[in-house]
Amino acid sequence: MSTLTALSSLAAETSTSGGEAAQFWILAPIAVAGGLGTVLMRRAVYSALCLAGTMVILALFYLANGAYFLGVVQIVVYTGAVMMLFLFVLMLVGVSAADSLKETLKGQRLITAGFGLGLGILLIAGIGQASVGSFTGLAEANAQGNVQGLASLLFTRYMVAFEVTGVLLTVAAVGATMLTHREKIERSKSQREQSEERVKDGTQVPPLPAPGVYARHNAVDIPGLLPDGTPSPLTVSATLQERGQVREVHHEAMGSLAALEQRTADHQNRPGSVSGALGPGARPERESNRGESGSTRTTDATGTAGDDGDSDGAEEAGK
Amino acid sequence: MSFPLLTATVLAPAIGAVATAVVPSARRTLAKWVALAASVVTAVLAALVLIRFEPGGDRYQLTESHAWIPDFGVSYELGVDGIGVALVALTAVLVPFLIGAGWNDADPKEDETPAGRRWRPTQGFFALILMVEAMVVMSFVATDIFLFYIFFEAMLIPMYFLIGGFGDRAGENSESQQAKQRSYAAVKFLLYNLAGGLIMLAAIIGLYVATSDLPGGGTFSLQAITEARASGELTFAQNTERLLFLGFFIAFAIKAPLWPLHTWLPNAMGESTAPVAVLITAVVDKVGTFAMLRFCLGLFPEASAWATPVVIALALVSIVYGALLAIGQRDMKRLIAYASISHFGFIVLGIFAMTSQGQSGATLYMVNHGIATAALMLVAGFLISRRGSRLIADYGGVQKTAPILAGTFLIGGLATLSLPGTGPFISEFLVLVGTFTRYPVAGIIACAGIVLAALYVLILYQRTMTGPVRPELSRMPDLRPRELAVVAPLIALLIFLGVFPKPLTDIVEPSVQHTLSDVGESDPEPELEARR
Amino acid sequence: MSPENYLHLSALLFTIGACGVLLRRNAIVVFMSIELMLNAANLALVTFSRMHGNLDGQIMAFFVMVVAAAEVVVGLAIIVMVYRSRHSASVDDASLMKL
Amino acid sequence: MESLIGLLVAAPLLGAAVLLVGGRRLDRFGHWLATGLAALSFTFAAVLFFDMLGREGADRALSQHLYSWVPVADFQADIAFQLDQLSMTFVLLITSVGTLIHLYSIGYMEHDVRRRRFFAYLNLFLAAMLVLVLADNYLLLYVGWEGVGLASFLLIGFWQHKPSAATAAKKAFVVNRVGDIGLAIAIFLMFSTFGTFAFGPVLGSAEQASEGTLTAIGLMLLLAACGKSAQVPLQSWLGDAMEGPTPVSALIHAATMVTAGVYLVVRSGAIFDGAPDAQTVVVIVGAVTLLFGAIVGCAKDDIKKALAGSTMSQIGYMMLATGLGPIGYVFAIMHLVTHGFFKAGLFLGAGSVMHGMNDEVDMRRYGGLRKYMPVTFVTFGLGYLAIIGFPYLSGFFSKDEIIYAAFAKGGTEGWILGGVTLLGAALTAFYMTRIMLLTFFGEKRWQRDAEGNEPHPHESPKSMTIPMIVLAVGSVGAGFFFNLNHNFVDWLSPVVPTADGDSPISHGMVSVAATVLMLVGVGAAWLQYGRRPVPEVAPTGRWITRAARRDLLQDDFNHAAFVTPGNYLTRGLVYVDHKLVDGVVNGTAAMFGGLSGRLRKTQNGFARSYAASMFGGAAILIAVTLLMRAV
Repeated sequence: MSTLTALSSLAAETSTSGGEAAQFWILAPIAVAGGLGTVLMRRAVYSALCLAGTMVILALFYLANGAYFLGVVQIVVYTGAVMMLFLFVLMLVGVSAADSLKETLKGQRLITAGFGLGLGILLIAGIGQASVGSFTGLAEANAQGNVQGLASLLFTRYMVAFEVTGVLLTVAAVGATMLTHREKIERSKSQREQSEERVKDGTQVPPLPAPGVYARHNAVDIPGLLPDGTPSPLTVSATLQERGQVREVHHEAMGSLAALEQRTADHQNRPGSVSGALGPGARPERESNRGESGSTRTTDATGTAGDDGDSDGAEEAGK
Repeated sequence: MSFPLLTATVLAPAIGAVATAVVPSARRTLAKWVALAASVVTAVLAALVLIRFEPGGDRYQLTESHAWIPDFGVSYELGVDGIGVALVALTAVLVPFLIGAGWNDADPKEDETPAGRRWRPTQGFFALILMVEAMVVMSFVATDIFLFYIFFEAMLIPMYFLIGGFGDRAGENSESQQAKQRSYAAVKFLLYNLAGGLIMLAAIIGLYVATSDLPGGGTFSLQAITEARASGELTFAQNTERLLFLGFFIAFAIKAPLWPLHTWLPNAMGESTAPVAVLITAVVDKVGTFAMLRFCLGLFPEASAWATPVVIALALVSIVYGALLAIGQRDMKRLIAYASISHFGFIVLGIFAMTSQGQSGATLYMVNHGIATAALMLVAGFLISRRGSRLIADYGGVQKTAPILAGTFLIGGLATLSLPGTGPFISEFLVLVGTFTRYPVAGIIACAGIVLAALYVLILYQRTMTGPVRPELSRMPDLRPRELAVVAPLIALLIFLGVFPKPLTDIVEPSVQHTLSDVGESDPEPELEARR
Repeated sequence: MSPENYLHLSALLFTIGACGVLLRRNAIVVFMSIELMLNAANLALVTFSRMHGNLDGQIMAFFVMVVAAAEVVVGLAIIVMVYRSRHSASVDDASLMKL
Repeated sequence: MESLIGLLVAAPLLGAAVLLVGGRRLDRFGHWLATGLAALSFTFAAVLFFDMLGREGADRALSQHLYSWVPVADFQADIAFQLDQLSMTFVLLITSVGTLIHLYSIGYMEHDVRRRRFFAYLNLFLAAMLVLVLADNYLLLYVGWEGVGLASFLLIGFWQHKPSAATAAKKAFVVNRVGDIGLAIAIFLMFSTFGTFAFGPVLGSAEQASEGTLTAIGLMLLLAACGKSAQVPLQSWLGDAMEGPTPVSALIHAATMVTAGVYLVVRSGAIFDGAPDAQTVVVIVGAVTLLFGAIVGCAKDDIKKALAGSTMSQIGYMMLATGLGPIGYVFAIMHLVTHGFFKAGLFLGAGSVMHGMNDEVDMRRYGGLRKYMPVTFVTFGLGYLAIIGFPYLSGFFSKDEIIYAAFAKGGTEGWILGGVTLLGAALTAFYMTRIMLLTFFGEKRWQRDAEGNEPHPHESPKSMTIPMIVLAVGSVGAGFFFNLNHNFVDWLSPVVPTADGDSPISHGMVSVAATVLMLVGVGAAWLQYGRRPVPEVAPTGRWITRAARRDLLQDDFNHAAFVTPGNYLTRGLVYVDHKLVDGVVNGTAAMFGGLSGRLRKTQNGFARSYAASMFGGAAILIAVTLLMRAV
C-alpha cells in the first residue's frame, strides 16, 4: 500500500521524479528480458513464466502511470487468470519435451529478422518523429480516484462498448465450452468387450506388470524386470517416461542381487546358480530337490503316507 | 409501334434454345425436331425482315429503340441496313441446314460408358447452336455499340462449349488425345477472342468518354454518333480516334481471322464437328468483318483512311498466306479453314478498298463464302463420318463408290475457288475490281489467290475423290437422303446467287453508298472521263 | 523522464512479440507472443493517457484486456481441440490452407 | 429472231442440267437426249444463219439483252448476247462439229457405264462455249471462258480412276487459271479505263485510251489466250489433256475450245490495233508455238499426242496471223474453221483406230491398218491431205493465205515470219506423213498385250464413221468454198477489220513454195518411215528428238521453276505458321503459366509465412505513412 501511494504521488505531479526514472531503468530491462525469454525459451512452461514476469512489471508501470485500476487488473486478470489458463492448457496438451527451435520454413527466420528490425526502427523513428510533449499528468483526471474516474467514463460515454464487451465475454465463454465439449457418439465399451478386444489383437492380455521389483523404497518409477533381467517400460506410467523421470535398475543393484542369490545358495550348500536369473531361476532346483526326496520316499515303502515332517527328520538323521 | 420484328427474330432461336434444353434426356429425337422447328421459324422471320426492308429507303429500317441504362447512354437500339439484312438472312438460312447436317453428331456413342457420358449431349448441342444463332443475329441488328459488344462477347461462351464439347468421331489418334486437342482448340479460341474483346471494351469506354461532351451526354448509339460526326458537332482528337479505331479493329481482326491473328481458326475448325466448323467460319466470323464495315468505318472515318495501307497489306498477306498453307495441309478440315482465312483476306480487302464495288463485293462475299464453305465443309463432314479420318491421305477413288457425294463435293469446291456461275465468283470479282480501281498493285497481287485457290481445291479433290478406289472405301455408302436434303439446297442457292445476284446487290448497294459517304470516299473516275 | 521511454519500451516489446509469433511453432507460445504484443499496446495506451491527462487511454487499455481475455479463452479452446484431433500443437502441422 | 440466241445456249445447258440431276433413270436414252439438244441448237444456229444472210452486211448483227446481272454503281454487267458474223462463224462451227462428235461419242462411249455423265459434260461444254462466243461483254465472256475450262477439266479427267487422267485434268485447269488471271486483269484495266467492259463501248472508244493502257490490256488478253489456246509459255497442259476420251480431244482440244484464244484476240482487234508492241508479242508467241508444236509433233509416238502437237502448231499459225493485224484476222479465222474440220476429223480417225486396237495409242504398235479399217483410212487420209495443205484442199487455202500475210508484214520481220511459216508447213507435212505411214502403211506391228489377247482391228460402227465422213467432206471442201470469190472475207469484213497488205512475193509464188516444201516434208518422212521398217521400240534419237519426246522439257522447266519451289514454300510456311506465328501465341501462354506456377509456390499454406507477409505489409504501411508525413 505504501508503494501504491508512493507511485500515485509519482504519477500525480506532472514533472516526473528521478525515482520513477530509476524504477524505469531498473524494471524495463527485466521486462525486455522477460519478453525475449517468452519468445526464446525452449519449454513452453518457461516462456509462460517469463511472460508472467513481464506482465507483472508492466503492471508496475501502469501503476507508475497513474492507472491504478489497470495495474491491479493486470496482475489479477492477466497474471492471475490468463496465465494460469495458459498453464492449464499446457498441462492438458501435455508438458511435452521442449519443442526444437530448428526452423522448418525456408527463409522464415531471415524474413522475421528483417521485418522485426525494420518494424522496430520504424516505430522508434515514428515515436521520435511524433513530437511527444511531456506528461500533463492525471492529477485532475484522478481527482476523485482513478477507479471512479474510469467508472464515470465507462458507464457514460463507453456504455455501449462496455455492454458489447460483456456480450463478447459471454459469447467467448460459451464458445469455449462448446468447442472443448466432446459429445459421446457411441456408448463406452464394457470391460468384457475391452478384454475380448485385447485377446483378439493379442496385446498384453493380462494386466500390466507391476513396477518396483526389488524396490528399496516407493518405487513407482523403477521398471519391473523381465525374466532375462531387462527392465520393461510397460511397468512404468507413460507420464513419468514422458517427463524422463524413470529410474532404471543400476548395475550395482544387479550385482548385489546376484550376491544375495550366491549367499543363499552357499547357505544351502548347493552349487548356486550365479546368473542374471533371479527368483525364477532358483525354482527348478527346488523342484529337483523335491524329486529326490520323492524318490527316497518311494525307496522306503515302510514310511506311512502323510507325515512329511518325519521324512524330513529322517533326512536330517541321514546326514 | 409496329410489331418488333427484329426482336422476334432474335428471340425465336433463344426461346428455341431453352425449349430444346429442357426436353427430357430420353427424348433426343424430340429435341432435334424442336431445334429444327425453332431455326425454321427464325428463317421465316428473317424472310419477313428481308421482305419488309425497302432497298431504297432509310439507312436503318425496322428500328426499335428503348432506354436501357440511361445513365450511361446505353439503350436497346435495333435496326438493319442492307448489309445487316443480308447477313441476318445468311445466318437464318444456314442454321437449319447445320442442324440437319449435325442431326446425329451429338448422339451419345454406343461404346461410351454411362459414367463417361456427358449429361444430355444432344439437347446441349442443339441448344447451344440456337443460342449462337440468337446472339449472332443480335449483333447483326444491334445499332447500340454497347448492346453489340455484349452479344459479340457472349457469343464466345456457347461457341466454347460447342468446340470443346463436341468433337467429331474422326479418330486418327486416341480418344483422350483427341479430347486434349479439342480442349486446347476451345481454350485457344476463347482466349484469342476474349483478348480482342477486352481491347474493344477499353475502346468502347474510351468512345463513351470521347462522346461525353455531346449535348445529350455520352452515348453508345451508332446513329447518334455518326450523325453528330457528320454534322460536325462531335470531333475526335486525331490520336484518340486512331487508338479507338485500333481497339475496335483488333477485336474484329481476331474474330474475322486476319493474318497474323488467325491461328485459332484452324484448330477450332479442325477439332469441332463439321456443322460447328461451319458455324464458326460462316456465321460467327462474319460478325467480325460486318463490324469492320459498320463500326470501324462508320465511327472512325479518318482513322480508317489512316490505317488502310496497313490493313490492305495484311489482307493481301492473308490471301496468299492462307492459300499457300491450305495447299500444304494434310487434314481436310484444316485445309478448308486456311482457305477461309484466304477468303477473309478478300473480304477485308474489299472493305478497305473504299469503293462501292469493293464493299458490295465484300458483303456479297460474306454471304457467298458462308454458303460455299457450308456446302464444302458439310460434305467433307459426311465423308469424314464415313471413313473416320480427317487425313486427306486416307481417301482416294471416292468418286467411284459415292458419285453423288463426290459431285456435291466438287461443286462446293468449285464454288470455293469462285468459278463463274457460282455466287462467290461475282463477289470475288467485285472485290478485285473495286480494289484494282483504287490500288492496282494490290488488285494484281490478290489475283494470285485465284490460282492458288484452284490449286488447293483441285488437289484436295484429286487426292480424295479420284484415282483407284482404296479398299477401306470400297463399300462406302453414298449420300443419304437427309444429307442430300441438306446439301442440295445450298448448292441451288449458290448457283442462283451466281446467275441472278441482282436482288442481293440491290439491297446491299445503297447501304454501301451510305458507308462510303460516312468515310467521305467516292469511286475513282474512269481514266477517260477523268481525262475529259 | 519523458513518455518516449515508455513508448520505446512498448515498441520494443511489441516487436519482440511479433517476432515470436513468426518464429515459434508451438501454438501456445504463439499465443503468449500475441499477449505480449497486446500488453505492449496497453502500455502505450496508458502512457498516452497520462500524457494527455485524461482517462480515455486507460479505458481503451481496459477494453483491450477484456477482449484479450476473451480471445485467449477461445483461442486456447481451439488449440485444445486441434491437439485432440491431430495430437500436436504445432502451427506448421496445420498447413491446410494450401489448395 | 433475237430470242433464238438465248435458246441456242439454253438447249445444251438444259441438257446438261437434266442429265446431271436426272440420275440413273436417264441412262438408257440420256445420250440421245444430249445429241438431240446439240442438234437442236445447231438447227437454231442454222436458222439464225440464213436469217442473217437475208440482211445486209452492216445490220446483220443481232443482240439480245436478257437481264441485268451484276449492277453495282458504275459496274454494270448484263447477261446479254450479241450475234454478229464472227460469232455466227463460231456458233456454226461449234454446233456442227459438236453435234457430230456427240453422235460419234454414242458409239465410242458405248461400253462406258458413266456415258450419261459424259454427255452431260459435253452439253455443258457446248453451252459454255456458246456463251463465250455470244457474250457481248468481257465479263460474260469470262464466264464462258472459265465454263469451257471447267468442262475441259471434267472431260479430261473423265476416267478419274486413272491417276494420270486426274492429274492432267488438274494441270489443265490450273494452267488455264493462270491465263484467266490475264483476262481478269484485262477486265479490271478496261473498267478503270473506260468505266465499262462491254464490247461496243470499249472497242468503240479504244483509240482514245493511251497506248500504254492498250498495250497492258493487250498483253493481258494475250496471256489469257495463251492459257486457253495452249500457246507458249502456257502450252504444257495440252499434251497431257489427251488423257481424256478421244471425242473430247477432237471437240475441245482440237476444234473449238483451244481456238477461243484466237477468237479473243480477233474480237479485241481494236485494242491490239492501238498497241503495236502487244501485236509484236502476239506474233512472236504465235511463231514460237508454231515451231514448238511442230517439233513436238514430229517426235511423239502416241498418236494423240502427236496430233496435239500439230494442233498447237496450227493454232500458232492462227495466233501469228492475228498478230499481223487486219491483214491477218480473217485468215486466222478461216484457218481456224478449216482446222476445226480436218483436225476434228483426224482425231476422230485416231479415236476410231484406237477403238479398233483396244485403246492402243502407240503408233509403233500400228501399221498396215488401211486394209482393216478402210473408211477410217480414207477419212483420215483426206484430213491428212487437208492439213498438210495439199493443193485445193482446205488447208491449202487457209494456210497459204497466212503465209502470204506473214510475208506481207513487210520488212525483215516479214521475211522472218514468212520463213517460219514455210518451215512450219514443211514440218507439218513431215509429222503428218509420219503419223499416216506409221498407222496405215507398212506391215502390222501389233502383238498380244498383257492379257494376251491380240487386237482384232475392225471398222468402227456407223455412228462413228458417219461423223468422220461428214468432217472429211468438210475438210476437203470448206477451204475451196471459203475462197470462192472471197466468200469468207466478205462475210467477215463488216465486223473484222480487213486489209490486204502488199507482199514482196505474189500468192502464186507462196503457193508454189508452200507446196514444194510440203513435198519435201512428205519425202523426208517417207525416207524415214516409209522405206525401211519401223523399229518396235523408239531409237534414242539425237538430243533434239529426245527433248522433243519430252515436250522440249517444258514440264521439267515448270517443275524446276514453279512446282518444286512451290512445294518447298508451302512446306516452309506450314512450319513457320506452326512454330513461329503459333509459337508466339503458345509461348505467351506458357510464360503466364510458368509465372503463376512460381507465384503459387509462395502460397505454401503455412500460417506463419502468411503472418510474415502480413507483418511485412504492416511494416510497409507504417513506412509509407511516415514518409507521407515526412514529405
